[in-house]
Amino acid sequence: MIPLSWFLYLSAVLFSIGLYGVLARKNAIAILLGVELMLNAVNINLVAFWRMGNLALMTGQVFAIIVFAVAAAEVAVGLSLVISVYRRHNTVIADELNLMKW
Amino acid sequence: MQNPWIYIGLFLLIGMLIPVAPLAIAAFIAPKKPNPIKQSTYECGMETVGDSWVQFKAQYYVFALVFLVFDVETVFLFPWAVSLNALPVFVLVEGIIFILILLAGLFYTWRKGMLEWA
Amino acid sequence: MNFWTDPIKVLYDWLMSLFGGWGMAEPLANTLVTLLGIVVLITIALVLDIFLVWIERKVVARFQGRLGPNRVGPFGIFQPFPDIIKLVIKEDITPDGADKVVFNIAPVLSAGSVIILWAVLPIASRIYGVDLNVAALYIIAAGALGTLSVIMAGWSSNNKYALLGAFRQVAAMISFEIPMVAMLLVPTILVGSMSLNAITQAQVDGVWFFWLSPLGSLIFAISAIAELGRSPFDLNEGESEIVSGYHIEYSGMKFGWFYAGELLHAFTFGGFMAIFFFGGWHGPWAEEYPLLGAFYFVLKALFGYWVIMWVKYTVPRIRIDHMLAFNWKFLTPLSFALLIVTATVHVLMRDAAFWLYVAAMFTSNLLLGWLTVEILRSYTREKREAVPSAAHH
Amino acid sequence: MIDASQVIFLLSAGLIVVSAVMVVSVRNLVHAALWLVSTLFGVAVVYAVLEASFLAVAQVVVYIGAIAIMFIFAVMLTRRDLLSKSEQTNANWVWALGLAAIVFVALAFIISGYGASLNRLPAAMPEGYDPISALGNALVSPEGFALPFEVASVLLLAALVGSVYVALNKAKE
Repeated sequence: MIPLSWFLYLSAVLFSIGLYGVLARKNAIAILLGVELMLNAVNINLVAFWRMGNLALMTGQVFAIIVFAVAAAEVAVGLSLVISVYRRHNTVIADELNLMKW
Repeated sequence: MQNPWIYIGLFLLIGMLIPVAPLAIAAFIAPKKPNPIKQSTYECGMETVGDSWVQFKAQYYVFALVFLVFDVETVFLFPWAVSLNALPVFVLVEGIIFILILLAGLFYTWRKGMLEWA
Repeated sequence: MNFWTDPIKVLYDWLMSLFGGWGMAEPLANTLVTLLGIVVLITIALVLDIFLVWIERKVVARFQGRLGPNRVGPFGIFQPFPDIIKLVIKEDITPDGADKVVFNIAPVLSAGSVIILWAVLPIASRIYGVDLNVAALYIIAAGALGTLSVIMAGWSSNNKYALLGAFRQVAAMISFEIPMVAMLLVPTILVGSMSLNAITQAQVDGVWFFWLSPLGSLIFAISAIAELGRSPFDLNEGESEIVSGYHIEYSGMKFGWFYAGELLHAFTFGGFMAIFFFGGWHGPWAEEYPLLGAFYFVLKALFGYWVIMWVKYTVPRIRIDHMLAFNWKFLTPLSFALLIVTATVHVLMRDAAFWLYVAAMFTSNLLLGWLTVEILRSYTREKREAVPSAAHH
Repeated sequence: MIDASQVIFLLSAGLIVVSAVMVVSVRNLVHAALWLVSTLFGVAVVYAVLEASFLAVAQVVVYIGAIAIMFIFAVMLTRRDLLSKSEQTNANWVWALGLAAIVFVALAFIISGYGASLNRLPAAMPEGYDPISALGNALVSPEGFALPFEVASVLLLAALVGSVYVALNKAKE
């Protein structure tokens, strides 16, 4: 029997690691890897709350599945942007991209 | 067995350990006489030219993209398929719309010529 | 209840009383017996695998008008054992620049991803590992690990042919996974459950799903062959082009695991073919006598395996662009169309008489198949007529 | 006293945390993607511990089978020298580490602030309760999440169309 708080702590750790990855990494693909970690941290929370709450209420699981879809969409669009930028500017280093500056 | 995942977990563990056993035996009894020629990368008998990191067709990536979307779709369709029996006909229509929307994406990709290999 | 009606339970009770007699606590004894069961199940799978090597070689020889192995033992049946000994005592070469850890994990993962399928395989009415309620998706998950092992092997070898082969193989596997998953949805809709035991039981009580979805079983067979990377979809190992693909740098037992995994995978998919569309272990007296059911199951799985071999040694390899186009422009739309038709007929006819339901399912499948053939025919006619006029200008 | 499920949880949590740290710290991006696979597998084990069978399997199918493969493909499509030789963290990594630590401390503070109410244990699954069909009913029934179900398909369509358009817009090159 595992208390709810354990899952919450695990998810907090995972979220913070993901946040560090997003902020510290140079490579755009690595930044997306960090985002995946953060999304998974959220999912652990959702499923843990489903399990500890009313089992007949499937909201937690449904939310988790929707997060799968969001993660897939995010990866698809994000990586496509990275590849598109790479083909034009020959770099995937996020710091070197200044298309939005003028 | 209250939680089938305990069984699955044990199965995973043993199923991954058993293939290791012959490899361990082989590492113990097989001869080891490395030399640079033997260790070199195979390239049909020629000297290896360049890096293994060759430029790939971006086409592989597009197929992976379409696959990703359809893979997530199936995750949505399995619960739909399981509960189709117990629910009214409305749910059937819902699932069909779901499939048609995604097939529209496939046809868009097709019409854009992204499914061509060239 | 005796050994013939429920062998697993009898063996389980006997082992439990034996361990209990040694003064072992019950949970510990239970865990030990479960572990023993797992090891025995995996061992059976691997022993079967050893004989699959012999069957494969013998059958391909017959297809090609040769004799095949015939020296070691009667009909050469013990040929696989010298093969294994040779593989184990061969020098294991790791190429320069290989990523050693990933290089060594890949073959284990490749074989393991096939072995773990046996956890959910209902071999007979009371002989199975576990009745998982998401088994259909579990099969896909195990396949995902297989895909990962391919890309790990190809990348870590530091060889451009290996990497190219891995990319081709992965592209083929992920592409054909979509129609396969769609066809797994068909039995799931018909039964309302993803459990393989429930799917088999529904066919024991009703009709084999082949009669409800003949087109579905055909699509499943095609996509399974592609998923296995077997001819005509074996372009990942086109010897003349990319010298046998992602496992080119592997030698000794590591190569052996790729090979053994492929054969066991083919057999296991024969088994899935049987479970999803041909009644699993169903046959005369199979329900009362599980061992007979296991016999039927192995027979059906071997038949599926034989069909896979038959295709492999008959049809020539096709090009990768043709193969992917075949999947995305033909098989995937067709399988989703079939899914829609199946779901519709199932929901609309679920209150009708059983024979009417079966007839409607069968007819709708045939109709869809006929429609597909007609569309293809008119499409190719257009193409045929377009070519000379284009040449004329 | 620690029981079997807690041991399994702690092992998988250890796997998750160690491999997540590797994901954000290794230089070789293919290795980072492979460590991500191991993290995601650990998360699947956590779902299995929580008896969310469907999510555990779907996690492997979607994340390992599709998303991790996508990452590896994307890494292969970019140039190698950008990936392993140079420094992989930017100049602000110390600040990032500090911020991540602050976020973790804040989250942990909030969680511990709830005290005993978060020590609740999972209730036993009712006999004969089938979470899969319950999930299906919740996801597609009109009283449930039928609209999000459809919106998800539109989201996936938009993602497919958009990413295909972005990734391979050959006309402009």
